[in-house]
Amino acid sequence: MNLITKLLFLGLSFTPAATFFTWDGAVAWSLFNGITLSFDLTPLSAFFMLLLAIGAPLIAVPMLREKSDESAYALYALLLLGMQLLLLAGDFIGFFIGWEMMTWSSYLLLLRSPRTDLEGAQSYILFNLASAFLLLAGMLFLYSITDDFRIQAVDGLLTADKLVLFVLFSLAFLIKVGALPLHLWVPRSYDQAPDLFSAFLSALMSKMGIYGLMILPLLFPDGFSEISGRFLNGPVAGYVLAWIGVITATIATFKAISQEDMKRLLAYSSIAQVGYIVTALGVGSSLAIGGALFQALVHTLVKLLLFITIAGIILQTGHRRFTDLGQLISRMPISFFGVLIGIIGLAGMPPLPGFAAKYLMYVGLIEAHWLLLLAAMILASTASFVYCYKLIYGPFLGHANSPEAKTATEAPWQYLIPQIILMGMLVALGIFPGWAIDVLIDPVLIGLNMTPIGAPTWAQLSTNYGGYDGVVLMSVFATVFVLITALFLLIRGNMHRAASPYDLSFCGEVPTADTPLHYGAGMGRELRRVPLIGWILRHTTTGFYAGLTRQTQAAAGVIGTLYGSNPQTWLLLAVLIFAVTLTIQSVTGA
Amino acid sequence: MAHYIIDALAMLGMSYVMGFLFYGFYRQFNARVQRRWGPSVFQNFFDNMKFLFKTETIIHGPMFFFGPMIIFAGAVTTVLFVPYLKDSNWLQGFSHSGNLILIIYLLVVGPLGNALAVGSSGNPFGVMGVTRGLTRLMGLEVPFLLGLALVMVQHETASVHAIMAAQTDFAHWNLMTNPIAFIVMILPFMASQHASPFDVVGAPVEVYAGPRVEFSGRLLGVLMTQNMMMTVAKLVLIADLFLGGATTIWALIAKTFALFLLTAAVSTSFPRLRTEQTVDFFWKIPLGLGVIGVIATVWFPWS
Amino acid sequence: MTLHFTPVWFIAVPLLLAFLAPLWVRWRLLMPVLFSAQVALFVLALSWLPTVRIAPILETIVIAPPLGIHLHLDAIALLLVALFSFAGAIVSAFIWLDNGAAHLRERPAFILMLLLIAGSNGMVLTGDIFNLYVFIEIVGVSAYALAAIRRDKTALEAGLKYVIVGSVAAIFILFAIVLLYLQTGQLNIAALAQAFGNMPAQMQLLIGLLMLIGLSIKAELFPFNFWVPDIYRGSDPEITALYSGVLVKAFLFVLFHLTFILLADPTVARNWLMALGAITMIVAELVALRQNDLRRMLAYSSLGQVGLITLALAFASEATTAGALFHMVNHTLIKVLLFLLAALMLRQYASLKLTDVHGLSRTMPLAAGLFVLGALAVLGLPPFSGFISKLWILKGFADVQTFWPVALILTAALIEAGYYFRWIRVFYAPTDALPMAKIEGEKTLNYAPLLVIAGLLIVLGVAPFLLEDWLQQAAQALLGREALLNAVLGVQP
Amino acid sequence: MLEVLELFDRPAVLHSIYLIGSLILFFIGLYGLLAKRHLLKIFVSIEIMELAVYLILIAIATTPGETAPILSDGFTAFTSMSDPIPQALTLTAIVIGVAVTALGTSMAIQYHRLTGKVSVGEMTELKD
Repeated sequence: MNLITKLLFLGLSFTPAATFFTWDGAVAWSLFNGITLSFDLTPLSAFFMLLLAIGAPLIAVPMLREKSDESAYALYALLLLGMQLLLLAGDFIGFFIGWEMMTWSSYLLLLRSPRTDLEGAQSYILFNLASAFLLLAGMLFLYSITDDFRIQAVDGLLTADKLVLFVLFSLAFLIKVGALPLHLWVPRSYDQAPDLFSAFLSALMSKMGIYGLMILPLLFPDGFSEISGRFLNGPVAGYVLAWIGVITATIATFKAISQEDMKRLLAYSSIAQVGYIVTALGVGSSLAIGGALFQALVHTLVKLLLFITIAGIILQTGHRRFTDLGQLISRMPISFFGVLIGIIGLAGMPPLPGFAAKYLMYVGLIEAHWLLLLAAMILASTASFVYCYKLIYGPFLGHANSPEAKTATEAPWQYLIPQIILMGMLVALGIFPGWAIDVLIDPVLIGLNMTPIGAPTWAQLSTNYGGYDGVVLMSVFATVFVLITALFLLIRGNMHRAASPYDLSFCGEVPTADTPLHYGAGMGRELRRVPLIGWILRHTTTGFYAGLTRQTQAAAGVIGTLYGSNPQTWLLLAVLIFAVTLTIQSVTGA
Repeated sequence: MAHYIIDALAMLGMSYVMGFLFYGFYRQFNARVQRRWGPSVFQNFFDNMKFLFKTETIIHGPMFFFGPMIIFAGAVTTVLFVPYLKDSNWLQGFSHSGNLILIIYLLVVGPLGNALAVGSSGNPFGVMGVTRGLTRLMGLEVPFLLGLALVMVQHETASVHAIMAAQTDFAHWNLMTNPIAFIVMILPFMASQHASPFDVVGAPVEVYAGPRVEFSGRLLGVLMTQNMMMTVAKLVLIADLFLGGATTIWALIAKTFALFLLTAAVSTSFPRLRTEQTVDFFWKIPLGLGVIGVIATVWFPWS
Repeated sequence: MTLHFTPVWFIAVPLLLAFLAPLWVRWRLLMPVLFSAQVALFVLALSWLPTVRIAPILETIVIAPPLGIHLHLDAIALLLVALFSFAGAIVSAFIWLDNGAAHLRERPAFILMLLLIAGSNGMVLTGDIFNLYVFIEIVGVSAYALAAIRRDKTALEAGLKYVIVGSVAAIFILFAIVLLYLQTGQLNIAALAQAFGNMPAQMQLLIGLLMLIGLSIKAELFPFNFWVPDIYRGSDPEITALYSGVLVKAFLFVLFHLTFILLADPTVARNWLMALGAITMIVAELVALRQNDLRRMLAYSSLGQVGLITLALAFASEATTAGALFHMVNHTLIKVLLFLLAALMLRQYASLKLTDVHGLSRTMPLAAGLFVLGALAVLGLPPFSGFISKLWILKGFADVQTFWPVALILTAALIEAGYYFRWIRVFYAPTDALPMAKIEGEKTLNYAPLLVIAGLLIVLGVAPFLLEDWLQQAAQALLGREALLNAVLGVQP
Repeated sequence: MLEVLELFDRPAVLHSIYLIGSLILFFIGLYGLLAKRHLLKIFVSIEIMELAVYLILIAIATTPGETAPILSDGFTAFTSMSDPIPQALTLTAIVIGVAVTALGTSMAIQYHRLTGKVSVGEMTELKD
């Protein structure tokens, strides 16, 4: 019985893949009053469906290790259903239905974690519902103008109307991607969610916000050129969006560096990485959009890999803070490689595909001449090296800092299989960036009526600003690495391992087992001394939202005093209102 | 194929030789400024050989061993992706398969790999040094890339070859046509060379030896070798970008040496900055200049 | 054999059954009769649907209108009657299957519930204003008595408060009716409608205000709804389900029916009602944020939804009206579900305070799950029917480019989410305590009526077109003043 | 003197008197409802208000000189009879009113037995 449920669940997780491969033809469902839902797979939605199709089974596999939990499985199924509806929807009603189903089912999944506290749960659902209601408001506004709910280009709008629409929609989607200052819910929920579900949230659900943002150019094909034209080589509205994205990325990166919990760090890193995508979307050229899609793909793979690996570490050690781990490299070697590949992708280092994505986005910015944005993006992406290093040093290197870290063993195979698959995918994408362009990204660009980027060969990433060859790069690096290592070992001389981990140059002293030698939590703390970073880290939005909650509660309390318990007061009020209204109306003679 | 192999070996050999000679010169130069005699110009070569042939090397686990290998592979890859000569079939390596942005990123691949080894050693001072290095990187990379981006915008390409080809004569050197870009990036460039006054990361006094604290013997030799080669690669890159590249080896040596001299002069003249001072400095002066440069050359197209 | 069906049945059958109560007691058939009576009425209502769709049915009692009393069964009346009997059936099935609450399974409760349903049906059906008053009082008396039926301190307190407020409201209504009669000499609503415009403006205002306040108290509009939380907190949740599901809906119908019929140009009244609805909604949702007792919270939530329905009905475009009627249906279903859940939870937990129900989902997983479903539906989240009705309303506003109600409704929904999800989070909160032992007699069968509602919420959410025509006709019936006047009084030359 | 009395027989005057009288009654009831704390007094006040409304109905609908609307030996035609409807209405309303009052009073008594309280101000059981 147990096994059957699990197999059923595993099968369910393949539904996005099934939809992706077998979908043919549009489906319509008439709802009421002339509202008809239509579903179809466009190139754009197919791209995101592919991400879902990759991610869902990979997360399902490690979930099988846990005790079979029917209601969680059912919620997952609903979540997947919602996301597929949202991607397939050809009109806003269907989009909204999917969006909301995704929101509430993920909320209920979030609640299943024992770590979820009231603030986390409430901020998750309220921010996401606010996003949904903004979306609803936007689509109603659109409907009131065009008399149509379909997702299609609207033209002939008044500029003011267009601006309202744009603000409503982009706010809705920016909340979902966790752009600053609307990100409060992201670190809380990613941190508190069940460990594997965090992977889902970060890798897949944040992409739905990106999908939403990518619909906007579909809606307004001519952008906002009538307001203030183009700024340098890009749309003005996009310039604002791009700054939002890059500021989000920068601040979130610094916040990530200062985290002491692995999952919180990854949460902030998610915000930052998605911020890049927002920036690239703001540029809006085909190079930048291609970069955004590439980054979406890479981020999905990387975050799946990292969250699943971290989940494995937490499972084996029970610890999630950098201070409590260390030296797992020899005990969990595959996980080590998982995180290693993950952070290389995250940092955007060549030869992994993170670099290809960054390259496209940088070139997009340079092409648009938006150099200040480029500088800010470089700041964010260089600063991300620090947290990437922290992420691998904290758990795997240095000294073990807790008894569990000293005795942990490699994660179970259910965790390792997805890790290995994802590592393979990342490496392959790194070697063949042209393949991704040719097969995955160009169809979407063509679907969006943009010039495809094109790739001369599958190994090459090429733009009119120059390109690079993934195969050459990877083979040069690998050859040199192998040759150097071989050469080194051939040279005469002994190498032997240090007698003990405490055999260190330590200021002339001999450290003992209780000398604090792990640098995990302290790493990056000295960054606060840099004025800008210190300023950023001293400020949070938590206070603002807490204040808002407090004020609402206070207002509720004040109004609540009206609801006393004495019936005579109720009646007195009614009679008074009657008398006053009557008098006023009689006097004014209305 | 044979062409590639010979070419690559030539590039590596040339980088290595130039590297130890330049560093030897630097030690002489520094000594003379400080009124000392200083060691021989070949001293760096001797030191390096001595390290490489030490009989005893202590390692702290496999990652500790692979770190230097990664950094060396990274350095070699970088060298091979920088075109050394203009209008020539030789000393090109694989530079046609790469571009400027790729090279900038390749520059940091090795150090990041090595950081793993440092972490693996378990010495907190090493990790502290790595963190400082990353912090400095964060500071210098922004103005550095902004300066290079100004050049890329100017030539509308990220290909080093194309940028080199566009600088036909002295008047068309980017140094002359885009001086702001040069000023913006030159100081961060020096920092990326680990040159004083931005060298607190590896400075033996401030931190008890920095990232390399645990390395000894042959591994230290590897690190030293890659450092010398990487220095030359960066100098060549800047010469390519701003000094019009070089058609002959002698021109190349002259141009890179001029840049190296500039670096050495700055190094000996200024006191060392703390990490956060470095970062703050880069975000104020060069980056400020960069913003002015962007406004002057990109936003207002009169220039 | 041809049995002559007439709308009177909707009133007469429950009354008759109620009066025969001693018989059912003797035969131990109280609960089956209660349940099957409601089911029968529901089926009857449905079977009439095709007929009513073609033309409304006018059932004259003794003399033809305007002199005599008549019942008017049109699409909206049929909708509400069906809704009431369905809600009644669910509640009675619940009481029947449930082992707790013995006092609800005895004769007084049986009679009162039937009276309540009969009275509500009468309010919806009648075409005579004094008759309306009588039904209001029948409903009132049975409601007061039901509130206190548990006969302990809290129930009696609730009952007493209800009596006081309710009878004052009835006096307001009676006063208005008296003035109407004195001014026009008519009691038939249609005839009144024709004469109403000829009255002096001052008198119109006075009557209007009296009516408005009297009915607003009954229909729980701010600022006349302060009594609601106390009553809902004190009565049995099964009874509260009927208040929120049946009673309020009947009064809302009466309020709007009278407004749209009596006033030839209801613009002023509509604006007033829209304002009242909006304020009711916002205030109730805000106050609900701080409620720590489940039943009080549900009471405020009910108020908020009533405000929403009022806002939409008062806007009086066909789309908002149809949407609002749909929302009425949904709200009845949802609130019956939620209050019955509260009843179940009360069996297990002594108190339904926020602090006392931590980790409820571990003891009562099904109840917690159904609560979540109800909450999602009431918030208007897809794929439940609450979403469709809200969308319908919002679309109605968007159709004519009126956006302030849209903004208000969405804000209110967000606030509402704030407290519903707080409760959900409490239900699913991790606790160290072991799950409580199941109390005696808690069985899955108890949930059967609730599951029926849950299924209905989903079905209507996915396939709202099932009700579409009916709702649109109902909206037309509610708004179609001319058509009704013509139907009752004959086409005027 | 007689004229004065006749004056009182004129419908307008008579109606005004009745109206003013019943309104006074109504406001007495209202005062009692809002000011008195005792439950029974409140019910009495409600009853007074109700009666005032009935009185208005009956009084205004009837004009002096009309007879009861009953057909009997002398009266075979519906002439100069008062309108029967208000009387019927009032009778119905009185019945209802009595029912409500009876229900309220019985609840009040029971409440008093259970808690010993008689004042609305003390009914705070339901307050959170």
